[in-house]
Amino acid sequence: MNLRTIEKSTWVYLAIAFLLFVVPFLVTGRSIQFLIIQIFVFGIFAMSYDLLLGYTGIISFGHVMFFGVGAYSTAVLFDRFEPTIFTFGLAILVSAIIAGVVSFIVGILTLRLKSHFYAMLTLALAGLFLVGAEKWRKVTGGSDGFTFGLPDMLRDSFTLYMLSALSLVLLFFGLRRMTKSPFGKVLVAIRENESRTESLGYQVLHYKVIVSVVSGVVASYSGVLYILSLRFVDTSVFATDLTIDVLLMTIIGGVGTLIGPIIGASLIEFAHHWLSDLSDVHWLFERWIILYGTIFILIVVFFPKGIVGTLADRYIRWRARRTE
Amino acid sequence: GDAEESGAESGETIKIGVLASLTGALEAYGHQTKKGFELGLDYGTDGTMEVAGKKIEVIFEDTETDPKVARQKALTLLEDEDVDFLVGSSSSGDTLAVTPLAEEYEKVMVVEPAAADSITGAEYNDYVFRTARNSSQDAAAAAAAIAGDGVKIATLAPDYAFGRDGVSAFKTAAEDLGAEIIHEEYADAAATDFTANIQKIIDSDPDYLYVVWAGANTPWNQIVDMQVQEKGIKITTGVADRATLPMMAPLVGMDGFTLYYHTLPDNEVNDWLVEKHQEEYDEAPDLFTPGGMSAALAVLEALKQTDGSTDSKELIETMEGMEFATPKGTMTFRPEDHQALQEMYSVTLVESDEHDYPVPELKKVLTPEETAPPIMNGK
Amino acid sequence: MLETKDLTIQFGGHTAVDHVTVDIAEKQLTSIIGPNGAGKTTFFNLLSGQLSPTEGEIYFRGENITSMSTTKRSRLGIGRSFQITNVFPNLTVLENVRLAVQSKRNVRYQMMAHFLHYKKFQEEAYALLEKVLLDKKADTIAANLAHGEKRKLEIAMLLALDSEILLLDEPTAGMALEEVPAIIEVIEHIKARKEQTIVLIEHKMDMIMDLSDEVLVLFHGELLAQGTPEDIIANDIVQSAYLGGMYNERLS
Amino acid sequence: MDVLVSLAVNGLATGMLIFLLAAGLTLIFGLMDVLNFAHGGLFIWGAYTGVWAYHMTDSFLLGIGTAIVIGLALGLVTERLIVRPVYGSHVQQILITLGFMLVLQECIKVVFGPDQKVVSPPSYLEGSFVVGDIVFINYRLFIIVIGLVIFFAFYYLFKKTRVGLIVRAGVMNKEMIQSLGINIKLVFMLVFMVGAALAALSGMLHAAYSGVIYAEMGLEFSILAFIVVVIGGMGNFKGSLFAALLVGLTQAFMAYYVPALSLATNMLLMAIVLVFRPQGLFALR
Amino acid sequence: MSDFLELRHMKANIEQYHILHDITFRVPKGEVTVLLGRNGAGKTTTLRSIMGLNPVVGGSLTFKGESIRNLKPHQIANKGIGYVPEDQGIFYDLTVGENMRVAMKKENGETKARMEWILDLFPDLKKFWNKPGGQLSGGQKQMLAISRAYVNDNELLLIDEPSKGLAPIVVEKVMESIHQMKEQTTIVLVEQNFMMASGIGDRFYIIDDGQTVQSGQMNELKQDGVLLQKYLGIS
Ligand SMILES: Nc1ncnc2c1ncn2[C@@H]1O[C@H](COP(=O)(O)OP(=O)(O)OP(=O)(O)O)[C@@H](O)[C@H]1O
Ligand SMILES: Nc1ncnc2c1ncn2[C@@H]1O[C@H](COP(=O)(O)OP(=O)(O)OP(=O)(O)O)[C@@H](O)[C@H]1O
Ligand SMILES: [Mg+2]
Ligand SMILES: [Mg+2]
Repeated sequence: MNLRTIEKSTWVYLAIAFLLFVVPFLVTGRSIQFLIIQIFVFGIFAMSYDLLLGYTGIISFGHVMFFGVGAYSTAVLFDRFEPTIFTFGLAILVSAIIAGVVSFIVGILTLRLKSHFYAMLTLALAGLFLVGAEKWRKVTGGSDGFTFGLPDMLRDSFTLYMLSALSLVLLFFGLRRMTKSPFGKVLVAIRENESRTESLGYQVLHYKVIVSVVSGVVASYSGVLYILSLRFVDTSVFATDLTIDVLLMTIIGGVGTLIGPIIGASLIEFAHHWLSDLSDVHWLFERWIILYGTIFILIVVFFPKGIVGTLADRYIRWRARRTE
Repeated sequence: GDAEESGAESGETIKIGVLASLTGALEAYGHQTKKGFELGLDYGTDGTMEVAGKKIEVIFEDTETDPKVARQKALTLLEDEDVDFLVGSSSSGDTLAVTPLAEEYEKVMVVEPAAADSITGAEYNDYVFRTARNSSQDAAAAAAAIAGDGVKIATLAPDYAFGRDGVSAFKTAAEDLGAEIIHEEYADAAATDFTANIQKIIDSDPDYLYVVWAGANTPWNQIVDMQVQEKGIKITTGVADRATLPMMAPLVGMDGFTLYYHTLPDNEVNDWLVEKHQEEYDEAPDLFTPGGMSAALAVLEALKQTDGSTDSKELIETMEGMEFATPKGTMTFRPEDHQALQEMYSVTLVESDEHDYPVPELKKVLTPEETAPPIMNGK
Repeated sequence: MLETKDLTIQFGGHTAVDHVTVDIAEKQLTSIIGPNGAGKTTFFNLLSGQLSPTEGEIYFRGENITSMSTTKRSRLGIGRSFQITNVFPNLTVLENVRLAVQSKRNVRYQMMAHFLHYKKFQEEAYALLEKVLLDKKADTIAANLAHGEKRKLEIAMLLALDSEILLLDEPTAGMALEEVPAIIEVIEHIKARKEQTIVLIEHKMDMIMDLSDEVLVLFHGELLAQGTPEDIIANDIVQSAYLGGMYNERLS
Repeated sequence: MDVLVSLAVNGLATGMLIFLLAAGLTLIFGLMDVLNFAHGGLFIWGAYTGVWAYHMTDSFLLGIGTAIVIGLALGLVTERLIVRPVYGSHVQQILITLGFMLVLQECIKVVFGPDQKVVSPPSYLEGSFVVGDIVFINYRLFIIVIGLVIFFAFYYLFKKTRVGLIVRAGVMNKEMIQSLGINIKLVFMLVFMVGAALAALSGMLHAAYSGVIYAEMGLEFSILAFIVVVIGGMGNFKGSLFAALLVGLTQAFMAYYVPALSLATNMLLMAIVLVFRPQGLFALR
Repeated sequence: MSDFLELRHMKANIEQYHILHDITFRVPKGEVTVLLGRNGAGKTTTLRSIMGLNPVVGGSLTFKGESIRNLKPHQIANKGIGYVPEDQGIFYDLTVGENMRVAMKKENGETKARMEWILDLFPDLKKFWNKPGGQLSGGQKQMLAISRAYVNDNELLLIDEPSKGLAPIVVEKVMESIHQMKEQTTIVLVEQNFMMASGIGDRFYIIDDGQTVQSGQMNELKQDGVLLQKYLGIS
C-alpha cells in the first residue's frame, strides 16, 4: 500500500487515454471508427454495470432499461425538435433526469430484495419498458423504429469518436475515483457483508440507491451516445439481449475492476466482428457463433476472475513470490 | 465480403453491397435473398457479370438481424468497399438503420425484402427504392382475396408494429371493397396459447378470419383445434415460405394470397429462375428468392439505361417510373415513393400429389394496380 | 445509561426474551450469563437493533430508541461484536478495521477524495490491530484467518468504533488460552479508563468473576438474577442449572 | 361460463407446459442454485432429437424416449465440463452457460439444418372433442396428465428420500456434506442429469404442442422457466407448479379480458408477486 | 495397542500456501488425543487434512494401517470417521431434524437408540426439532454439530473445539458423553478449554507453526508447569 504504485497505474491509464485520442488520426475508416465508438459506448455501459455488480454485488437483469431511456430520449428529441447542439444538450439532460428518477424508484422498490429475486424483478421492469416502447407507437415507432436527423457536427464520425472517447476517459477516471473513495470502500463492504456494514453505522440502503442512480445515469448516457452513432432507434434498445451483452462484457473483463468492463467490451466487439468476417473466409466458419460461444467457455476456464481480475491476481502472486 | 468476379477484364467495376440476415433467426430469408440476387445477376447479364461494359462485383454482408451490425456493415460497404449500390435487408429494423446512410453517401439503395411501410413512407428518402412488396400491398392482396360487400371480417395479428400496420392497412383496403372489420385481435408474438384470442374471434362471429402472422410459433394448430372452421368462419392468410407450408396442412381449402410461389407466375423470367434454381440448389426457389432476383434485375436495368453511369442523380431519375421484368412479371418503381408495384397472387390452398404439404393454387393474378398501396411519404 | 422496560421478543411461539427490565450502569462492566439458548445474543440483537421487540422499550440516556435502526444506534454510540464471526471476508484485515474507523470518523459519503487521502485511518487501524495481537496479519484476507484470529479481528473492529457502549458477545470463544490474557487486558484497560460502558456475554466463569462489576443472569429469556459476581455464583439455580457439578468441584 | 371453463382448461394446459419446462430448472436453478442459461439449449436438443426419432420411427413414445436419453447424456456432458468448475459462483455460471448455450444452439443448425421443422402430435393424441359448448383439445389434456404425473413423481421422490435435503445441504456447505460421507459430486451430477432430461422431455412435448421447432426457441422459453422458478420460491416443485399454473391462467384470462395488457402479463405478474412476496410464493422455509 | 490413526511428517497446503510443515502423531484406539496450540498454529488444518478437505502434499496418513492420503472426503467419512468442524458446518436453511437426517447414514434400530441418547444429552435439540439450524443460538448450533457426528456409528471422531460457546454445564455433559463413547470410538480433539482438555484427554500433542513440537501423556502435562507456561500460557 503506497501512493507510488497507484500513481503509476494512473500514468499508464493516462497514456492509454492519450493513445485513444491519437487513433482517429491514424485509423480514418469510418466503419472501423464506428466499431471503436461502439466499444466506447459499451465500455461506458459496462462500467456502469460494474458499479452494481462488481462494487456492490448486485446482479441486475434489467440494466438495459436505463440505456433504452437514454436512447429514446435522444431519438425522440431529435425527431421532434431542430437537430442542433442545443437539442443534444437537452437530450443528455432529459435522459439523465428520467434515468435518475427511474433508477431512484427502481432502487427504492427493489433493493430490499435478495439476489435472484432482485435480478428477476429488474428483468420484469425492463420487460415492462420494452412493452411500453412497443405499445406507445406514436412516439417510439414500435419495433419498426424510426430514423432522425443530427446536427452536422455530430454527423461527423471524427467528432463523434472524440466525443465518445472523451466521455469514456472522463467517466472512467471519475468512476475510478469514486470507487477508490471512502464511499467506494463502503460499497465494497456492502458487497462483502451487508448486515455488518449496517452495524458499523452505514446506511446501506442510501448507498445502494446512490449507486443505483449513478449507474443508471451513466448507463443512460451510454444510450445517448449509442443512438447518436446509430441514428436510428427501435425497441431493441430495451431488449434483454443487451443486458446480457453488457453482463458478459463486465464478467469477461473482470468484475470490480472498471477497466475490465472496457476491455471486455473491446473483446466482445472485436471478437464478434472478426469472427463474423471469418464466415467469408471459409464455409466452415459460417457457424462462427460456435467459436464465439467457445470463447466464453475458455475465458471462464483460463480467466476465472475475468481477464483483468485474473491477471491482477497473478501479478500479485508473482510479486509475493518474488519478495518471499 | 463474398466477392464474385467474372472473367471479363474491362476497366471499371460496379460494386454492389448486399445486406442480409445470413445467421440468426431470419437466416432462411437472408439466404433466399442471396441466392435470388446471384441468380438475378446471372440472368440479367447472361452469365457475363457485365453490364454496359463494366464488371459487376457483389459483396454480401451479414447483418445478424441487429441494426447496429447492419449499420457497421453498411459503413464497411460504403467506406471501405466504396460500393455503388446497397441492397437489403431482411428485417425492417436493419434496413431503417441503413437508409439514412444511403442518403448521406448518396448511393442508391434497393430495399429487399423488408416490408415495413415506413421505409417508403414516413422514413422515405430519395435514394431508397423498394423491390419488395410492402405491408400495405400484402393487405391489399388479402383484401382482394376475400373482401366484398357486407363481408364481416375479424383479424388476428401479432401485437407489434408488423401486425398492427398489417391490420390497419388491411382494414383500409377491405373497407374500400365494402367489407366490415368487426373485430381486431392482437396476440403476443411469442405466445404459446391463442385460445383466448380465438375464443373472442369466435364470439364475434365473422364470415372470415384474416390472420397476419410471421415468425415460428403459428396459431394454425389451435385454430383448427378450436374448430373455428366448423363454426362457419373461413380462414384467410398470406402463404409464406415453404418451411411454413406443412404447418398449414389443416387449412387446406383456404382462400388466401401470396407474394410468390414458384408455380404461380407465368413468365419467362420465372421459368428460368425455377429451372436454374432447381439445377443449382436441387430445389425450387422460395418466397424471397424472386425478390433477390428482382433487386438484381432492377439494378441491372437501371445501369443499362444510364449506360453504366453510377451517378446517383442520374440513376434516381432513371429509376423513377422504371419498368423492369422480374420473376413476378413487370414491376414499376412508382415515382412518388419508389415503391415497386407488382403482381400479387390470390390463391387457394390445395393438397398436393408431389409434396406431403399443401400448396397454393392460383385463383387469380392480382395486377400491380389492384394492389397498389397508398402513397405514404407525403408526396 | 441503557435501560430496557419489559423487553420481549417472540419467534413464532417461542419467547426468546421475556419481559426483561434492566438498567445497565454507566462506565461499568456488566456481564450476562445464562444457559445456551437463554436469550443472551437475542438480547444483544434487541439492544443493537438487529431485531425489533414484540413488546417493551429500550432507552439510551433517557431517549427511547426502540424503533431506531441499527445504523442510527451504531452512530449514537452502541457498538457490538458478534458471536458468530461476522467480518468482511474478502477484504484484508486492515481494510476491515479501517472501515470501522472510517465510520467512527464520520466519513461516509465522500466520493471525490481518494481513500489514501485519509492516511490517519490506516494508522489508527493498524494501532488497533497491534492491540489485539493481529498486526502481523494486517494484509491477510480476513477469510483466511484461523478462527481465533477472526475473533480478535472482531474485537478490533468493535474497538475502532470507539462507541460509548461495547456489547461483547463471547469475545474469547475459541481463542487460544495463552492469548486470552491479552484480550482480558484490553478489556481491563478500557474499564480502567472509565470512559466506556461494557456489556459482556461469556461462558468463561473465571473471566466473569475477574472482570464484572455486575452480573445479569438470563434463564429461558427471563432475568433470573442480578448482582455482584460473588452473589451470582452463590445462587443455587445458577449453580445447578448453569455451572453444573464440575464447577462446584473446582470451587471447593 | 363456457368461456370461463374453456379459458381455464387451456390456461391450465399452458401452465402445465410451462411447469414441465420449469421442472428441470427447479432442480438445476432452484435446488442446485446454478444459473443455467444453457437450459434452453437442453430444451431444443430434446425437441430436435426427439422429433427426429419420432419422424424416423413414427413412434411418439420412442421420440420421447430419445429426448430423455439425449437429455441425460447432454446433462452429463454439461455438468462435467461446463458447470462443475463453477458451482457457487453465479458470475462465472452466467458466462460459461451462456457460451455453451450459443454452442448448443448453433450446433442444432449444423446437425439439423437452420430451417424450422414442423411436428404434429401422433394421431391418437390429435384433434379435439366438444362437451356442451366447450372444446377440449386432446393433446392439451395429455400435457395436463403428464405434468401431473411428473409433479407427483418428483414431489413424492423428494418427500420420501433424502435427495432434496442432500442437494440443498450440499449447496449450502459442500465440505460438510462430504464429511458426512456423501459423494456430493455424484449427487449433483445425477440431479443435473435428471434436470436436463426434464428439459429435453419438455422440449419434445412442447414441439408437438406448438407444431413447430426452431433453434432460437430455447432462449425464449427458458426465460419463462426462470420466471416460474423464481416466483414459485426457488427449488420446490409445489411452488413451480403453482407459479406455472398461475402464469398460464393469467395469460389466458388477461388475453381475453384485458388484451391491452396481455403483452406485459408475465412481467407484470412477476413484478407484482415479487413486490408483495419478495421471497416468492412458496419459499422453502 | 496398535496405532489406529497415524500421521507421519504430514505436510499440507491451503491453496498455494504451505500451512502444515511436519505433523507427526499417533492415535491409539480407544484413547482421547488432544491437539493444543496457539491460534493459527494449524490445529484445524490438521483435522481438515485428515478428512481430505485440504490437499496433503507430503508425508503419510494412515487409518487402521491403510493409507487414506489420496482418498476423497466422502470416502474417508465412509471409513467410519466423523468430523465436527470448527465453524459447526450447520446447514442453515435445514431444520434441526433435517440436519440430523442428512447426517444419518442409515436409519435402523441402532441409530434410533443413538438418537434417543443424543436428545437426552441435548434436550434443546428436541425442543427446536423443526426450527431452521440457522436460527439456533450459538451454543445450540454447537450441540447440533456434535450430535450430527454422534448419530453414526463412527470409529474415529475428529472434534474441533467442542466446548466453544457452551455453558459450563453442557461442557460437562459433552465430556461425559465422550467418556461414554470411548469404548467404541477413538477421539481426536482440538480444545482450548484446558479444564475440558485435561479432564478427558489421555494424550496430547502441541502444534506450533504447522509442526508438532511436543507430546506426552495428559497427566504429565498437568504437572509440567514449564511446558504449560511455554506453550499454553498457563501458570
Ligand atoms: N486460505 C488461506 N490462505 C492463507 N493462509 C491461510 C488460509 N487458511 C488458513 N490460513 C492460515 O493457516 C494457519 C493455520 O490455521 P488453522 O485454522 O489450522 O489454525 P488453528 O490452529 O486451528 O487456529 P485456531 O485456534 O485459531 O482455530 C493460520 O495462520 C491461517 O492464517
Ligand atoms: N432469528 C431467530 N428466529 C427464531 N428463533 C431464534 C432466532 N434467534 C434466536 N432464536 C431462538 O431464541 C433462543 C435464544 O437464542 P440466543 O441466541 O439469544 O441464545 P444465547 O443465550 O445467546 O445462547 P448461546 O449461549 O448458546 O449463544 C434460542 O432458543 C434460539 O433458538
Ligand atoms: Mg449467544
Ligand atoms: Mg482452529
